[in-house]
Amino acid sequence: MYLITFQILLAFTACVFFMSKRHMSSFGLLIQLGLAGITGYWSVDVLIHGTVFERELLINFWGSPLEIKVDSLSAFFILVLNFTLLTGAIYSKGYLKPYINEKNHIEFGLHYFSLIWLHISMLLVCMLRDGLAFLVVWEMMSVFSFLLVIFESEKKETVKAGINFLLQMHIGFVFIMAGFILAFVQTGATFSFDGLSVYFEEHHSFPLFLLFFVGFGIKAGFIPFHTWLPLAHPAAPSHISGIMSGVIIKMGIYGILRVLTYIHTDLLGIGIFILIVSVISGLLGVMYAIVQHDLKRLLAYHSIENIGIIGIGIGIGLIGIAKDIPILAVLGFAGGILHVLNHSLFKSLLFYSAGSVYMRTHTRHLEHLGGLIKKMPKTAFLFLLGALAICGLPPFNGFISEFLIYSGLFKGLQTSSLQTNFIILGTAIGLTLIGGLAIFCFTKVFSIVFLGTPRSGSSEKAKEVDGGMILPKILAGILIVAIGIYPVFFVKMVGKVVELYVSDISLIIQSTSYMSKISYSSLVFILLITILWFIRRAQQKRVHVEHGPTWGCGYSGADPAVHQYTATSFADNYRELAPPIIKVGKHFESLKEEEIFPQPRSFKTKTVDMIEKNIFEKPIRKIINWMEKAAIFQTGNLQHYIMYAFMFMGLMFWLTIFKII
Amino acid sequence: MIVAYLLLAVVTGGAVYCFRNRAATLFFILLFLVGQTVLTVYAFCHLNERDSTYFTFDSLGVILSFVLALLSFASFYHSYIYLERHSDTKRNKSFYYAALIMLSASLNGAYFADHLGTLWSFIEATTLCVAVLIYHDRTNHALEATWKYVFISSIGLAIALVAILCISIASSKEGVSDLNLSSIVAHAQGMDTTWIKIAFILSLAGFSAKMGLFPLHAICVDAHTVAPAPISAFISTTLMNVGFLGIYRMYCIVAQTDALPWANRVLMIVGIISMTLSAVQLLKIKHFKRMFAFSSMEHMGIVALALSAGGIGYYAAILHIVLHSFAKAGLFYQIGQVYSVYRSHLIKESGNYMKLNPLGALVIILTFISVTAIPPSGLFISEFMMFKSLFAGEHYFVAIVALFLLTIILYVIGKCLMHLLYFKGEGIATLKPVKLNNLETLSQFVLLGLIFYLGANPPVFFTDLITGATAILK
Amino acid sequence: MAFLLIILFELSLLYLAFTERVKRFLFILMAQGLLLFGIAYLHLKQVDTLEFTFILTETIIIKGLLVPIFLNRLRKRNNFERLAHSKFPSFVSILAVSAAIAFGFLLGERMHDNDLQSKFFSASIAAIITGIYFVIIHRNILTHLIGYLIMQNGVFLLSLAVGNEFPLIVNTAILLDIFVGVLVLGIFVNRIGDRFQQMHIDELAQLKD
Amino acid sequence: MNTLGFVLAIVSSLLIPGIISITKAKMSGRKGPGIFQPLFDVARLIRKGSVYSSTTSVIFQIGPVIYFASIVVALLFVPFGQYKGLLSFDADFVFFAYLLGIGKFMMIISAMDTGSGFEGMGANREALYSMLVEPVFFILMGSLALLTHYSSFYDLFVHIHYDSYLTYLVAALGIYLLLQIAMVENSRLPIDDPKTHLELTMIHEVMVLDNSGFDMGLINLATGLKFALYGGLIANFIFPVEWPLYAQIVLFIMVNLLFAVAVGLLESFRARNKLAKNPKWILVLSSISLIVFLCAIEITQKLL
Repeated sequence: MYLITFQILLAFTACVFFMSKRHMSSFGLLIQLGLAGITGYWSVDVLIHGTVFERELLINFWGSPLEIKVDSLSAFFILVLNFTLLTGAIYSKGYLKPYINEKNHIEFGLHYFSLIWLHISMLLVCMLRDGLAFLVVWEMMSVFSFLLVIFESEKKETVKAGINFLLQMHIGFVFIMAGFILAFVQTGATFSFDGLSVYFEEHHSFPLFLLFFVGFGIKAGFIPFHTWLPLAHPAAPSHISGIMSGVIIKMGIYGILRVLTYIHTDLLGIGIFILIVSVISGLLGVMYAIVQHDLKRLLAYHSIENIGIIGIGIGIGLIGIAKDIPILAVLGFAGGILHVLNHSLFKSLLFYSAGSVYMRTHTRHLEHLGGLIKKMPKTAFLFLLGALAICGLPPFNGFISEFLIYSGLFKGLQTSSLQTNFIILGTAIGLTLIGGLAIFCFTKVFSIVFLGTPRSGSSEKAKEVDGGMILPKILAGILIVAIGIYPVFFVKMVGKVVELYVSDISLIIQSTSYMSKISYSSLVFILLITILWFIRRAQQKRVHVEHGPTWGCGYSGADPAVHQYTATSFADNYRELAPPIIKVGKHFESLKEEEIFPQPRSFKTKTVDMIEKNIFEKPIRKIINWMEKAAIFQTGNLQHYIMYAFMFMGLMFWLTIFKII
Repeated sequence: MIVAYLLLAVVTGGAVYCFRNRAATLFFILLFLVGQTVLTVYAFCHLNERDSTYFTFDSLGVILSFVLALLSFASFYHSYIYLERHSDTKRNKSFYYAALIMLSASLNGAYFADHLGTLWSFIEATTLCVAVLIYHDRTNHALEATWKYVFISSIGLAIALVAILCISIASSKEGVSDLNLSSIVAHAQGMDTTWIKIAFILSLAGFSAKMGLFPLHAICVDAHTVAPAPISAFISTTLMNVGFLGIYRMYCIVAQTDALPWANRVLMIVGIISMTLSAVQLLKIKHFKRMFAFSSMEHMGIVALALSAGGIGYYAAILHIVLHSFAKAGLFYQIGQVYSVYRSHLIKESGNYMKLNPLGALVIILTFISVTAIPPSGLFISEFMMFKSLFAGEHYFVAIVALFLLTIILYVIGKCLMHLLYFKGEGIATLKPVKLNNLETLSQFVLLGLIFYLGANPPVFFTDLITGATAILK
Repeated sequence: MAFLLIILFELSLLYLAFTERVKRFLFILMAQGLLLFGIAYLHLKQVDTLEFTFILTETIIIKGLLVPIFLNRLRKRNNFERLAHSKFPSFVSILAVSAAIAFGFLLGERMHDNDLQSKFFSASIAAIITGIYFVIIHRNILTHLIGYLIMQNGVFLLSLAVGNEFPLIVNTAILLDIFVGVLVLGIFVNRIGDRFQQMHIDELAQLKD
Repeated sequence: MNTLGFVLAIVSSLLIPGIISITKAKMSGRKGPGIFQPLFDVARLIRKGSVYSSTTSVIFQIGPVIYFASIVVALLFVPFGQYKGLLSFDADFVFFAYLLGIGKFMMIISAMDTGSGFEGMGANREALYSMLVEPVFFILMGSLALLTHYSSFYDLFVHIHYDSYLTYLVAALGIYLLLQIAMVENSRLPIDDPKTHLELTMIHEVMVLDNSGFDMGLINLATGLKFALYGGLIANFIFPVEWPLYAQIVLFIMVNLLFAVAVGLLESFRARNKLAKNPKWILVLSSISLIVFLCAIEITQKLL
């Protein structure tokens, strides 16, 4: 019954092209709701009963019907992605309103068609186990997100970023494909995920895992495969950035987790490897984020950071399994997997808010924003909520997952060997630094964008977005607070997923006891704040309250918009500490000697991602240049063409005679 | 049957040339198309039966003839639109149609030819027919390209004829006096591999002119550049397929002997060089049709690699040939529309196609996905099979190089097509949207739909045909 | 006797290498047609009217008469007398053609085969190589056409050498194809001559990247 | 009994600022204010009206409240001898640290809310230094966890067994580090001198330039609470578990007194760091904490 509805919904998707532009979003939302409802039902069922849901779709693929299989890992990811995609779809209606007149029917239809199919392909990614079908839907997901990213195609950078995105996704895809094929060729088992288990039982796991890790890691955005994120996220429309950061990159995590379920050897090496990559991703991600001036680009770098945190959880978990320290394993995996959910919530919230800001001010440049809390109070508070959550501060959800990882780390310290101790210590330092830097970064972003005085006319004229765009943020916000205050339920849910890796799940039950204590503490905190606030209100009513200009140390002549601290100066003292990885290019015209009265000048800074520059840009540019130089064979001269044939035949004869081939 | 068909072609071709009014032209063309379809269906119903002494309805022939039948409809339709749009003289039009009919007929003749000599002469006939079509626009470039195409094709085919003679030397020693493919293949096992090897290299070099493969790839590219769009579609699909057929027939002979691993290595070299050259040239590309011509060359390289990989690669090669035909045809028809918008094929003079012709832009996106073999396009399935067999044969290095080149090609094609779709520069802004016939675009959608359909869930008769065509290699 | 004719054939190839007048080329094409007739006639095992007529048409009428006459008209129409100075001096060409002949001879010896007429074989290899060499060194399209025809003569010799005859109808088809091919090419030579005033290959190098 | 520690901490928090100022006055030869003077100040502030900058929003008003609340709740985690804190669970120190974090977050943005260049400077420095000092605390706690095989404040302190010289070293370094963390967190010497009156070089004081009235009162109270917080932690380091309750109470008061005097002495005799040197100075603390960690590894004999 559900299955048939599912397929009917698939069949209806193309109708979106025949809708009027105004109704496309509602129609798309309807279909997505249907899809989410059905798959959500399956997933909840799986999570509650701990069973595995298996069905055959009526769609044939190469002669045999497609099989879908939902286990707890798939179920968890399906729930996460359903939520984010639905909020994204709701948000899109308001966000795309200004484009209705600009874009033609096909462009709009293509966008919504891609959105629906992005949803479908992601659902299928989570549900399919057959290798070829998985590869197909995996790349379909990339293609549809590519089509979504290039929506604002008037801008040259958007299209460029889109191509970059598609290309990198394709490279990742190639790695995954190579991984599958290698496993298949060397074992002769079925060409599917289950076939991998045969390979991993018989061979060293690490090399093949590395292939998969690179493939999925490009999607997830681990450093050094992160270069597409800071380009694609600002380019995409905001609901897509939210979805992309919220769930698309999580599909990479899903892939890694899925592959890990089949690996039972070499786990220590893999764990340490993931851990190191993740700590680096987390640290560098947030370090790059601080110096960005583009709001969405900054958030994109934060996604890298959070992927790092998720990876830390997974890495810790793996080390726990390998070293047989169940508490480490359970808490690590639980923290990592819960952070997947958490990050999808607060990151989509942040992107939606950033989108609202962009929609009303038409700029993403931090130095042109300011004072928006008075113009767009709802957006501002929701952004603040997301900011607090992403910094991992209690009583919000980000804290819960980081707390799980921390407590795993400290428990692990007690029971493990010297080597693991140092790894754990390094991770802990990394994690605390990430936390601190995140606070640094988000205090900067929030205060520059929303507080103080507007820095440009466009932010002065901004006004609040309408309810349709607030609603998805509120939905995400509710979950953020819910997880923060009542984590027990969610940790239990994650526990079902962790069961795939660690059979002894009693520890997760244990941890729920202090999860409830966290709830108490958070409630005490909130209660105290409320009480204080009311005391304060009462006091304020009694006393005389005045308003005046900000204290300028006795000088009140300065223009408040100019006198403020800027994003650049906020990051300046930090930037001095990290020169080797963050290079800031300064562009300005120096003062000439004969200039007695200097002309007005501009000064521009641009941060350079040194990893991207040195590891990718330079070598690729070299290869391309070299290849372009080699393009001399199409000379236009007929005689040359005949020569090719002659030389070819000669060469082949020569090679054959001397038995080289 | 085939003789009847060829006679029909000659009659209708002659009639189209003689009676130049619209109704008569339409009638004879339709008559021919129906006859051609009947032939394909007839061939499918009489699979593996001999016909008219020199022909056999073998599986590969039927597949390619099926592709041809389908694409002829599309090509005649698009040619009609093309000629109307460019308001050519009646004489040129009738000449064009007659040549197209003869080309289709000789292609079908080549597809079903069972005798090496017949195969050769039909392939040579295609060269002569297509010369008229390439030269249709009568510009200096057209002249140059036609000259090069005809001349180098002739040289290539002369080399191929030498190859056939070498086969005949080898086969006569085994007591096979006729040059019937089936009997040669049946007796090939004992043949002298020296002659077979020489024949293979020569035929590879010779037929490469037709298939658009290294070493004689250059002329196909030039021909694409100047030919009318429907003809480019035809050249890069059915005509390339005939080159593939020639090489495949030779390969079938080699495959029976001990020289098979050697032949695979040769094919692999050819495939990789083709892909490399196309990738390298693509980086400097300025012209849409040349871009797709090089892309065709790349695909032929993939086909060669797939053949060389063996095993499931054989299947992949034939599937790839078929799907590539649909993708390229759709693409070139669409490029015809693009040309009618910009009056230019240069990449830098294009842009904002999404606004100017939204439906066409959708086709462009779909073809982009198909041509670069991104799933869910069927071409991905065939490339995937190729890689599977490459890995199975432990040709890791070749596979990695191929993957690298494919990525570069994806990048270049993506970049150029996105420029076409979205670039907004000076000169582009002044262009007005062009009203185009939706039916024209629809036919392209049908072709593209076929790619996705055949890639995801091919009907049983289709897979059976491909398996039948590769059965000889097992 | 056949041997003598083959020697003459190879000599004609050598002559091609150092002559510079287009008329001479055509003359040699004509002569080669006659020589081929002689060789083919001597090669025939039993004289059959049908086959004899076929060989007669193929060699004397087409190769020996129609094609050279056709080319001659082309030459006159396009005012084409002498070859443009080639990058390769004629002594290089002589060496190359001699080398081709020697190579053909060695190959014929090496491929020593009962069913194969090794002398025919070596001459045909020499002709094919010379033909292609001719195309590569000369920069004029009419000469290219001549090179192609020489190559075709080589292929014809080779088919004699093989001894494994094609069926007549197939043979006719092949012949027809080549003949029409030459006609088509000739027509295009004319067009090129009209369009570009001279038939230099450099005019035909616009299509490139 | 658990509330006892909390009450004592509150009491000492009220007194510590007074003791510090008395110590500093005595050292500089002044008579100095009474020990309750800071309390009187707060009481006066709380009764007074406020002036708000028209640039500010509600963030500016709620910031100090949350800041204050976070510190009070953090205080609930501090154990008292063999008695747990009011709130205690595994890895509660993570909650503790992040709770302080949210307080700081709010203070920083409320400073930025004024749109003042000076307050921006303070906020930015505060954010940087607290980010840098965070690892010190975590490494210290990690070492204790390694040493005791437990991971809540209560268990960590209860289960330290002073059985080797290295343990004493750990304790001494730990106390030193907590002292310094307290200085950094409160923006006291050598990071910042609350007495300076040049806005360009101040940290904490410049952040609260615009606060007045009730909010200012809360902030001042919070400073004392923060000292008490770390004072309490230091006291826990020293507590012998087996002592009777009254002795522990006395000890607690003594330790807090000493802590306040020590801060006073430090502030009297030390010059403040050059501003640009601060990050390096904090990094030195991190390396000291690493030494603690190494000691802990040595004690647990994992090196063998």
